Amino acid sequence: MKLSFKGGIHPLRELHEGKGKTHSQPIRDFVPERVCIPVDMHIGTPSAPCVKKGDLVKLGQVIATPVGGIGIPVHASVSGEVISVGPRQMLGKTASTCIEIANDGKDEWVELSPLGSVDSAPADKIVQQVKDAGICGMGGACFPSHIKMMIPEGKSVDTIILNGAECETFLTADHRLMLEEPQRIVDGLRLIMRAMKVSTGIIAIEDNKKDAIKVMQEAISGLEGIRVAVLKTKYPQGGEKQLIDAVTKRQVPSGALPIDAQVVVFNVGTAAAIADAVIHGKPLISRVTTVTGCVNTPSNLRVRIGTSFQDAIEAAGGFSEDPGKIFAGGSMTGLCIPGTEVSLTKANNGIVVLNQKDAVKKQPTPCIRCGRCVEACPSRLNPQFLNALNDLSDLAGMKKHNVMDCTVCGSCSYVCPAKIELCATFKEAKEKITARRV
Amino acid sequence: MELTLTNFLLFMVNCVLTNNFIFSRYLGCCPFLGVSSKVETASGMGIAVTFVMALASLFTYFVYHYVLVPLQLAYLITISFILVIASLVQFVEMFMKKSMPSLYNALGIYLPLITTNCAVLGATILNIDNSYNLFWSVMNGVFGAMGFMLAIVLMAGVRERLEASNIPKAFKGFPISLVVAGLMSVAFLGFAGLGKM
Amino acid sequence: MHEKKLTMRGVFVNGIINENPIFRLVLGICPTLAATTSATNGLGMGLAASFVLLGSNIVISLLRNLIPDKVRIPAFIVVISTFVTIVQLLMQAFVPALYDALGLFIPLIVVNCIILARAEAFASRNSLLLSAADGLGMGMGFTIALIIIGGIRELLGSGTIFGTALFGASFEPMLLAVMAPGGFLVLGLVLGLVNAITNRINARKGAEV
Amino acid sequence: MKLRLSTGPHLLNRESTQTLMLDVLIALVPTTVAGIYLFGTKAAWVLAVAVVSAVLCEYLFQKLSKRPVRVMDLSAVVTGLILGLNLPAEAPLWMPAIGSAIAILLVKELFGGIGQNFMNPALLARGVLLASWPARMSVYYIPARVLGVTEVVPAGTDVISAATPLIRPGGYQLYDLLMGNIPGTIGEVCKIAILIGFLYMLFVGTIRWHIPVLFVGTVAVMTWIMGGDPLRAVLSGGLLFGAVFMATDYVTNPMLKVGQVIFAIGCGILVGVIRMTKAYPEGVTYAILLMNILTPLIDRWTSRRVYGMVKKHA
Repeated sequence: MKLSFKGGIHPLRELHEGKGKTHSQPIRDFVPERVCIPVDMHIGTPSAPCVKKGDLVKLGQVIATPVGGIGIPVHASVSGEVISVGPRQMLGKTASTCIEIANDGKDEWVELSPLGSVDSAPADKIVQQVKDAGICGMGGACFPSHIKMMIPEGKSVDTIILNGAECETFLTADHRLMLEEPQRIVDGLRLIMRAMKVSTGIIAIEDNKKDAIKVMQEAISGLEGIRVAVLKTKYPQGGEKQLIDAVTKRQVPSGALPIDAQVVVFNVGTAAAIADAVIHGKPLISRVTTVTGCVNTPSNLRVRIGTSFQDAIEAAGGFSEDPGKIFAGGSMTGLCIPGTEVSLTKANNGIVVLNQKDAVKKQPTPCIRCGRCVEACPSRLNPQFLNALNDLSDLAGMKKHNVMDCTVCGSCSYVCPAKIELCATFKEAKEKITARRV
Repeated sequence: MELTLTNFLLFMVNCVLTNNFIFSRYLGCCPFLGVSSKVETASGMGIAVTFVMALASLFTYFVYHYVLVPLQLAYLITISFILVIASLVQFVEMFMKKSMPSLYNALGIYLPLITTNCAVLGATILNIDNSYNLFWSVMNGVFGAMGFMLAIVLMAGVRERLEASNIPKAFKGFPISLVVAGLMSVAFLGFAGLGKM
Repeated sequence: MHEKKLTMRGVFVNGIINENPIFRLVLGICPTLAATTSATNGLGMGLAASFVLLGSNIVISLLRNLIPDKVRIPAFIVVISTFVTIVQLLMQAFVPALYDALGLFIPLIVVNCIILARAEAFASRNSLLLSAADGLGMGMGFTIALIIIGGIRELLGSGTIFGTALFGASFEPMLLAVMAPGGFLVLGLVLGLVNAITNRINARKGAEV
Repeated sequence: MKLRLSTGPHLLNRESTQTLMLDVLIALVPTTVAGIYLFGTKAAWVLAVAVVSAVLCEYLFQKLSKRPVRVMDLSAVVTGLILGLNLPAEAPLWMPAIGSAIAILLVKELFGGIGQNFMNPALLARGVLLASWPARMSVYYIPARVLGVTEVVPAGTDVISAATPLIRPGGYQLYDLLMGNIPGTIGEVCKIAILIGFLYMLFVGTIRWHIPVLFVGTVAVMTWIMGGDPLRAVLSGGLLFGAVFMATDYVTNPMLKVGQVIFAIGCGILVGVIRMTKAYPEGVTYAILLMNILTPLIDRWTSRRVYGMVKKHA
């Protein structure tokens, strides 16, 4: 039986979730002439640059050191000369400090310090190694992975889930990674399990990726405690809360973290990066990202961190139509970019280009109470009612009716026949409630 | 009227639904329109009216049959009943304040409004007009008030939903409430055949 | 208007137009709904209520300095119900058909909010003549409103006005208008229209100023 | 290069209010065609007047009150058509016109237009017509033509009125009940056509099965308990039409599934009770209207467990 959760939608069903163009495109390596690496790619305090203009850096060299408890370092993703260190407008609300490096094309690695093989690496050193490799959640959350791997006092974890659901539209990066490099993923999972002393590992994959399910099942054969869970193709199956619900039938308590359901979830890409860090000592300098939409050759690219959107789009053949909107990530939750000079970060799993026509905002019409949003909401809220409360500016009422449990997945907005921007409304309301402490 | 289960049920359906105080008899419209903007307050009002109406039916029965009739003062029914109701409301208010403060806090604010609720005086006069005995008088009070409560709570439910509606300016407030009451009353025509099977 | 000295004429007209108890103050809904199945019923109820208004306003105005503040509401109610009883007896004697048609709602004039409201807001604070003018004005305003609504309902629901048929035999009256829902709907729509007209007049006045 | 910025989702479902209404209209096609076939051109006129006046009323109101004109969302067409299908074919043409005006102006636009009405406009209009002109509304006419082979003699051009099959149960064959060779309103008689519409709406996802199935099921069970013939109770009168096309009106039924279940069962019980008393030939109109009134309270008093409302694990 396919595992699932209550609610959810099947977005872009008629377009095969937008994945058709890239799901059979093998991963291609792409190395740009120049990278521009922001130091605030992870959640937490931005790292402090430790190089200056004119410095020569090697591939994998630390160029910014962690600040604060949950910080992680940033590494050079190419070898070459530092051209500039300074603020630039990236995806965030304010400008980010970025380190720009001109690629000398040599790809000369710094000295690497691997910990050992999957079975021989000392378990107590894995977490530190993950931290030093600058690994953060690569599914989009950017939460530093070593923090997730440290179980706080009084909590326990019995299951690790690797998130290979890739429920977001258009994205096929994780799909290709699972198909082409299953061993890295399985190694990463085993290392995480060893480091956290957890005996159950589950790789969760949506059933629209039958080939990946087969490959992963082969890769884990003979390994004890690890299995593949087949999920129903449904958005937001890969949302952490929904994933935990579908796989373990447990729910993350409202306002709490997955660890309160005794589960920790990692993206499959993160697991692969962890394997590289521990086994080969390599820090996180590249990732697989899907470049699709209105580009000439939609591709799955392995890009260096800090590659500009412009370069990545050109690597995918350039624009095929006049672009109207470009976002990082899938069409449900992707973040719009103001211009193509921004850089790909560790969490960028895709670039989607929409043409002018698709970018046009749909004019909202009055709500007809059709209940589509209620059916779709994976958090089991009543978006229609919350929106009515919002129209009355009743923030306290919205909070009372659990708007804070909204995961901003966008399902309600997607299905709304009246084209009401429910999700954006709730996002705003949540921010206001947090800011004003309603 | 004989007291049988069928009669009792029919009487109840008749009072609550078929001859609903608001939708069919037009009794108690002022509080119905005035105190129906929120479901909580509407149900508070409904409970308070039920309480007073039951007591009023009881007391006026005695006043009429044991005071007015023997003294041949039946024409003073209006003046005496309204005084009974006014003092009853006053008394209930004092009693509640003393012995049931929590209930008083919930319902207290509605009590003064009940004196001028024509449903209460209406019910007591109807009891006399229909020559109900003591039991049916009290039942008429209780079920009539429950019909009132049903109407006012339904009304409040709809009005809460209308709060954010884009109603033409001239119709906001009383006019739209009256239209809502009218539309509800159309639906209540569906009960017309009930209660007299 | 508030700074102006109250005149009898002003007070009288005020009750009919500016503070029409039904159209502007929206008081006394129950009798308005119940007594407007025909223009005649509306007229009857209007006159009965006017009589009580006039009488109670006069008496309360006369007694206004004698009634202690604490018991003023019960006192008002006693005065009002006395007049209601008088009306009841008079109608029973002289217009029994109308009395039967209005039924329960004649004694219920006691709890008609207009009367108590005028006693409290006007008669207990003003001189005899002004109070009488107020009672008459309010009574007339009430009566006119009732006739208008009763007229509309009668016209729609029976095709007649004051019992005279206005349309040919082929007219099929809309029964709903004289049934319970018709009262609510007609009153609601008339109120909305009055509001719309008033808004427009006010807007025009505002534009001129 | 000018790029548009917004929060997600960036691509939306193709479904819009207009496409939903269009699907309802498509689902009404079999019923409309069957009605016109059975009752002849008179029925076509009634439907046409109902639809045109509904659209006209909406357009004029929105124009005159300087609101955005939304007739293109087709909701007025749906309301007009459903109202027309709820009338007897012999209704004088002023009836669909007045009915549509009541439905659109009084029930819908006065409350702020589409989505704001708390009662089903077409149904309320039918309720008003039923109360105002009972003689015209509760006499039904035998179809002018019949569908398929049957013993029923079509009325032809001469109008013959008859009681509904509800009042004279057992008077008609099952086949005739299904095909619509029975007296009734334009839209309610042909059950096959209604079922085709129902299946279409289920298939394209316009509605879910809960409300119609539970509504009809409750009536069947109630009839069975009271010793009647459930199948005939279901196939007689306007039950199927009401359950499929009117109880499912999004605007006036509850938001949550649990609420919709309560709504549907409530409708069924009320129909059973009203039919039992025989005060009206048909209880469906009033039953749905009464549940419409109750809907805000049902919405208020039903809830579902929000994700994460669980005890924290140790």
